[in-house]
Amino acid sequence: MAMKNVMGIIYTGEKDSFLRELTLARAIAAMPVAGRYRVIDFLVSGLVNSGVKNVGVIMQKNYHSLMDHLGSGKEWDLHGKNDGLYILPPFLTRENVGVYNGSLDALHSNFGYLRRSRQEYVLLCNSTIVFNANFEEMFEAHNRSGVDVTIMYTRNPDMRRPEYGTYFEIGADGLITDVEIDPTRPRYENTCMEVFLLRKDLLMDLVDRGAAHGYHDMQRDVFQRLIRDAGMRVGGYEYKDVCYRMDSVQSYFKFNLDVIDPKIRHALFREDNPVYTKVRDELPARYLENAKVVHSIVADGCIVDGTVENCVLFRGVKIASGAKVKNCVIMQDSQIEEGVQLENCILDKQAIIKRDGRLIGPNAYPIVISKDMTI
Amino acid sequence: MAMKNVMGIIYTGEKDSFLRELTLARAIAAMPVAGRYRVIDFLVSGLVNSGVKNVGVIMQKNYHSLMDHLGSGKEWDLHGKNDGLYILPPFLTRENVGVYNGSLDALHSNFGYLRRSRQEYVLLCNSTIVFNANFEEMFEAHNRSGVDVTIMYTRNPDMRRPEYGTYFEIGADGLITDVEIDPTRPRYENTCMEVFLLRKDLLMDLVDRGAAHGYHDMQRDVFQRLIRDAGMRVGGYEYKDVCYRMDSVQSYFKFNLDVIDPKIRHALFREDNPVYTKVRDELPARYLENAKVVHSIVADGCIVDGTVENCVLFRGVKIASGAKVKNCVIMQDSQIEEGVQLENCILDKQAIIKRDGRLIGPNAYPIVISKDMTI
Amino acid sequence: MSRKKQCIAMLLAGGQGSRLGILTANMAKPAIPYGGKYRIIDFPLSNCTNSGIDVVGVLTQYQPLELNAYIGSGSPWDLDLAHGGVYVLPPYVKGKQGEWYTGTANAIYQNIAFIEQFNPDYVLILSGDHIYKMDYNAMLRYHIDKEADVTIAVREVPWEEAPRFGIMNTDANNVIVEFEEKPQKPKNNKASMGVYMFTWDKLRKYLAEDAGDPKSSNDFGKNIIPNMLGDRQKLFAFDFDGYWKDVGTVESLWEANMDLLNMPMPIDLYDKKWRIYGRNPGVAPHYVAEGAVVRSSLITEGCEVYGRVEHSVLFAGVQVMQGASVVDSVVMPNAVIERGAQVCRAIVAEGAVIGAGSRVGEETGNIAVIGQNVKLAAGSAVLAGEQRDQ
Amino acid sequence: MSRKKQCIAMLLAGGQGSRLGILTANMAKPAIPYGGKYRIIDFPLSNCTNSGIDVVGVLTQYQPLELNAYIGSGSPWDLDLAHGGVYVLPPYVKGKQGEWYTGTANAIYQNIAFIEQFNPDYVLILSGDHIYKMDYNAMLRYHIDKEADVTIAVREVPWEEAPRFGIMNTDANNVIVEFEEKPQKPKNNKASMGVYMFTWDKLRKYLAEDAGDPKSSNDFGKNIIPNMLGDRQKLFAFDFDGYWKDVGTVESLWEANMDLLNMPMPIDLYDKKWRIYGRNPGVAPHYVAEGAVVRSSLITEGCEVYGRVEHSVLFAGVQVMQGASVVDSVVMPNAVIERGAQVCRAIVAEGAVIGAGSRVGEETGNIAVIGQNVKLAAGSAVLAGEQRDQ
Repeated sequence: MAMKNVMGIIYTGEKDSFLRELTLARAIAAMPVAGRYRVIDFLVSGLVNSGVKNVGVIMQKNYHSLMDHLGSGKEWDLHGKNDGLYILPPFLTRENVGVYNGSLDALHSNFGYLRRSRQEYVLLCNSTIVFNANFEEMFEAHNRSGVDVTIMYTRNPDMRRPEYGTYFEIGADGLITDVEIDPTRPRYENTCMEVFLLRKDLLMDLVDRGAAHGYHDMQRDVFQRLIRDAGMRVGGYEYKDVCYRMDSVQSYFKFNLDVIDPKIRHALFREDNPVYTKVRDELPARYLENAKVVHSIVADGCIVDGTVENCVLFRGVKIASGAKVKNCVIMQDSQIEEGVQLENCILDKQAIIKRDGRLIGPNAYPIVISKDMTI
Repeated sequence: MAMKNVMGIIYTGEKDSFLRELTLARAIAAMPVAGRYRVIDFLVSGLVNSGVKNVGVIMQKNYHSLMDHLGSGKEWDLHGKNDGLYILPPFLTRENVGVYNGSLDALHSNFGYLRRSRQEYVLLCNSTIVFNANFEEMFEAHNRSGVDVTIMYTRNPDMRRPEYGTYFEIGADGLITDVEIDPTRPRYENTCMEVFLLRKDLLMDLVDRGAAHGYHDMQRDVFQRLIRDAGMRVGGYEYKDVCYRMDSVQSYFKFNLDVIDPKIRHALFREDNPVYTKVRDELPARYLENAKVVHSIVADGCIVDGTVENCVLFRGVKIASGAKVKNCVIMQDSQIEEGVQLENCILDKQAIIKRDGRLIGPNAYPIVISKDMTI
Repeated sequence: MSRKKQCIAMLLAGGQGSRLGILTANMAKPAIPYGGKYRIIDFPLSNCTNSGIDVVGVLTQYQPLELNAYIGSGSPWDLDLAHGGVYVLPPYVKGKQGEWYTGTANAIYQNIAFIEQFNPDYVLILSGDHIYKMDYNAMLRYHIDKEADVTIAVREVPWEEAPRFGIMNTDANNVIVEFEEKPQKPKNNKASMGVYMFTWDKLRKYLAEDAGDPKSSNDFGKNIIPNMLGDRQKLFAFDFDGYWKDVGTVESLWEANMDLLNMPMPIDLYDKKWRIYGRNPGVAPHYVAEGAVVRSSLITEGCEVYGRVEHSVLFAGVQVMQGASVVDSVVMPNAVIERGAQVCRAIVAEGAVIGAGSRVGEETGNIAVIGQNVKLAAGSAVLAGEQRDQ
Repeated sequence: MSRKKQCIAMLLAGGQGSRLGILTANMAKPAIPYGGKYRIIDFPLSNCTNSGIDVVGVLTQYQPLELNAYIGSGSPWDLDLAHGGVYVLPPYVKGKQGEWYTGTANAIYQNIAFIEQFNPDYVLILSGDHIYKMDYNAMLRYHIDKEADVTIAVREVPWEEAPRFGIMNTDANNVIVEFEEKPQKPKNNKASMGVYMFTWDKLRKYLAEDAGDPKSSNDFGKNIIPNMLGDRQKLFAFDFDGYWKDVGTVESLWEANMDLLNMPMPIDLYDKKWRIYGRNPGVAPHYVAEGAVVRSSLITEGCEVYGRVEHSVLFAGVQVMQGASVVDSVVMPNAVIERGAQVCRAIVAEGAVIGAGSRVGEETGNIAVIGQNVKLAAGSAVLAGEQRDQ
């Protein structure tokens, strides 16, 4: 119940062009993953499971699908009267028609929301990393250590990227001693998980000072520069469980296929930390006479009469008899007709592959079929 | 239960500059009225009381306060999984940073929402008229008459305006035979209430054709032009109860003071058609020893120790001992200190009039004190 | 709170459902799982929501805990409303003492004050024993059109089965002229579905009279309807011809599940305009492993299948381990079929564990049942028709 | 459904509250209106929400209808949750027969299965008889720190009043060494507030033992606590020094209302960090007419005042007509004080009508009470201390 005093803020305005067609009409946070979820579900559920009652989601562009998905926040029990889920799209006023100018600007624009909220602490997150954390232990560590800011990091080597990401040097006392942002070759093994915990009044002060200096970016301008200059104490908190970065079509594809593996799936979907998502009220998946499904995860509402191997089938996917799909991620309501052969493909929502179609992609570069395409 | 088959769409993007400071940071739909309501409450409640389960609110600019007020739609029981309250801000995509180009463009941009909705009929409303209707009778009249579109109108002479508004000529058979928009002197006594009822497929067809012709405005381009050219039958439905147009500071002021009158208040707040609004969980109003209040309406959370005459006090207003306020509309959480004298003023939210201040406006042109001002 | 409603529904969920054997040992019948992700009560509740009825009183008495928890705030059915919604109505103490519900009519009688809060014109009486999709609003319009005092939904049943039902004998205008409970020589094959639309003023009057009659068994079928017939009130039959399945016995519950595996599905659960809502378990999509075989089955979220599943219905979180097989069976939430176990023509209740190498059920004969949370030791054998509750 | 909760609350709302006379003829005590827009139960429920406790079982037995309708889906207190929320728990039938709650401990005992669904470490037992604001989370932290088996909230009362309370005798470390129910010669002035934080494992054990004891009256104060003391379990007192008012009698209910008219308010209901939530009647702001006089009073939405109101509390929708006066009184929702009627030192219950020119109550003496929906004929006189229920 201690985390009741912490509010969560999720920034969903990250650069998303790496993900090509998949993010044309949606933010990364709204990307469908693991058969029935969206990227943001993990973070919102993690916050709620930790006892956070107030979550603000800063939206930047393409936010219709995200708004639609989060709805009233009911699925996460975030539909309260005072606390709850707050959707924070950019301000459009008579004078100001525009988008947030970076994460710092977004926070500055939502000062009123920060001020009104009753919580004393803020957990500030980005939305491009998929992981299922319970933040209570981090909060306890923060309070115990007496640092000004605690930042979550991971030593998972798969999270390091050339020219991308934030990396920490961490001293024996757990304090962060150096920060590198987007280095060509990351020098430190501690990768920032983009989760920041600090007192609300400190955050507001930092944002105010940052804005007053004309800064835009929370990581580079505030956490790297301002905090260093002000001599604040910044602690690291290590996250030791499964995590994935959604920063390319490849990493998106790999994540989905990895989740088929029971070990990874069970690490990500834990009974003590359930992941909530919007409910569709679908029937159970229906297997017909000719279904041959192996090593795949299949969501409700699917109707399968074909051969499926190493695939993720989202809700309402139809695989006709005689179709063969292998190593594919097939999103909601897509239809694979008779005799189709698919390998290494990502099908966005409501795609249709007509009878006897054949699409075989290379292993490392899956073919992406856009939403509503019929091929 | 018949109205379950009707969806409501409220367009809140109207021109609001008439209302000066009061609409600087909020849409007309979000204007506080009658002590604890917002303009939009009447329409949303009327729809819900009629049995409508799906209400879309198209937002244009300044929508933060409106979003905040409507929240998850819970106060109106509009927080369902399929139907419910849908907030429809302008699209911001990678390509498109901008606002709706008029009501027709707004509907066109929300074609997906229209298509997904299960209802067969649409009740399309603007948001600048305050009235508390039950639309069931209009729906029955529409179905009985077999017209293509039914438009609500009123004969209330106070609703006519020079150079503003839409006026109908109506034949003996109840059909609209002529439409005038913004005439210098309205020729017809039937003023459009800006409520349109028609089949969803017809609306979508009209919007699609309108957009394809480069039109922008639903009233002028679609209901006046397209319908006339297509030879459709448009019926009028008369609304006979109390209604007010919010199109100037004067009309806003008059409406609020009129509501003090029990006759008008009882006509607007009917037990069989309650008006719902966001709940603030305030204490009852507290009258102290020196309170002298007459002919006023007072909302919960007020603390009154002064003299109040012919006023509307919104929630949380404080009137100190020795203060005298007369013919004033005082919005939420404003504070009137000791010895202050106010007459014919509108105080926006959280205004403070310091000790012994004196503001006496002329009867017809109330003084407007902006939000958060301290004088 | 005091908003008038044209029509509210009262759902009789108090029955013990003893013909379901050990399946209802710890829960009321309407809470029984069905169809891979539903409970029986999802059908009347979803019908209400889809029909625009947004006040539902659920009358409970027997083992309501599971049902209570399942209904919760009513949100899965969009019945978590400030003005209406779903209310669980158990017996209570009035004045100095409490009274249990003595019959279906008595349960409604004891809740007259609840009903009157909504000042309804019509009250719909439902039971929680059947799987069907029905537009109660169409029934209400019919009731209003006919100016009926009560309208009873009826469904034609095969003549040879008619003696098992309450049969409505109607005239050419669908006026009910006679009601026969389980007639040996039925004159008609229109069976009462236990769905009654009453004009509330009339029902209240008959409930009060019935309550004053010490000889009455306070039952709709036995007392209220015959009394109204006797008084020549206006009783109409409302014909229904969709799928309608009683799930009051182990065999019929099993059959109703198997019906869903037919092509086409005899009750269309895919219809987006008439969704059947239920509480979602909120777990990941199910997993079918390398080497598994799944055919002609319904499988839902959270299942993990390493073995063989044919012509069966698996509820959320079921595990079928390597070498195990499940055929012609219904396996309820979180049950585990361990390695090499064989389940055939059986119902395995929630949380049961079928030990490795066990055999449950047989290819012919009656349905075998394994009760809730029963842990069956490895190598056990459960014969056709056998019920194991430990 | 099965999410673990560290701590859940069980609120005992089954009492008849007979010392409140006709005010509880048709409703359970926790449903009694208080303070212009609250019901007594708003206080423990709001305390729970504000303390971060999001599972509350409300144990009802006596006249639960009004309470049930008031609680509804729990949304006013943000307790309309998919994973937790507020549950109304009446007695029910298990196996072949039902059992009413025989005492406070028995009510919890009968709902062990409900509690276990949430697998809590701690269970907070509350009653619905008091007006107070309390941080149960602070109490829980204290309980955990002390490694207590049960922690009992206590409040110092004036020594001369101590004999009316259950008194906890504690040592220097706040360990409870003795419990005396209404001691004639109290050794201490720390009264039990009826708020118990139990370690669930311990409570379950003592409930089971108590249930097996045919001589027990199955009560927390009379049985569970003394048994735990006898067994030398770890019982701690948790000091509370805020406003705490019993509203178990007509006089104390009236006093508690009058307390709110003091300056400053002895219980701060303006605190935005600890709001007291309640169901909102959803009506327009109140109206004070030309010629009306309103002083030193609390008045809420929907009221219309044409007459005089002094030092009184008016609930939603009350009408005070011309020439009528209401002084030192509590007027509950939708009551009407007709022309020229005088109400003084009285409680007028919901929906009552005081006919023109009537006199209710007197300037001294006990509080007069007019029951729910009573229509008092014009020119009636009701003396001090009189209760009218028709």
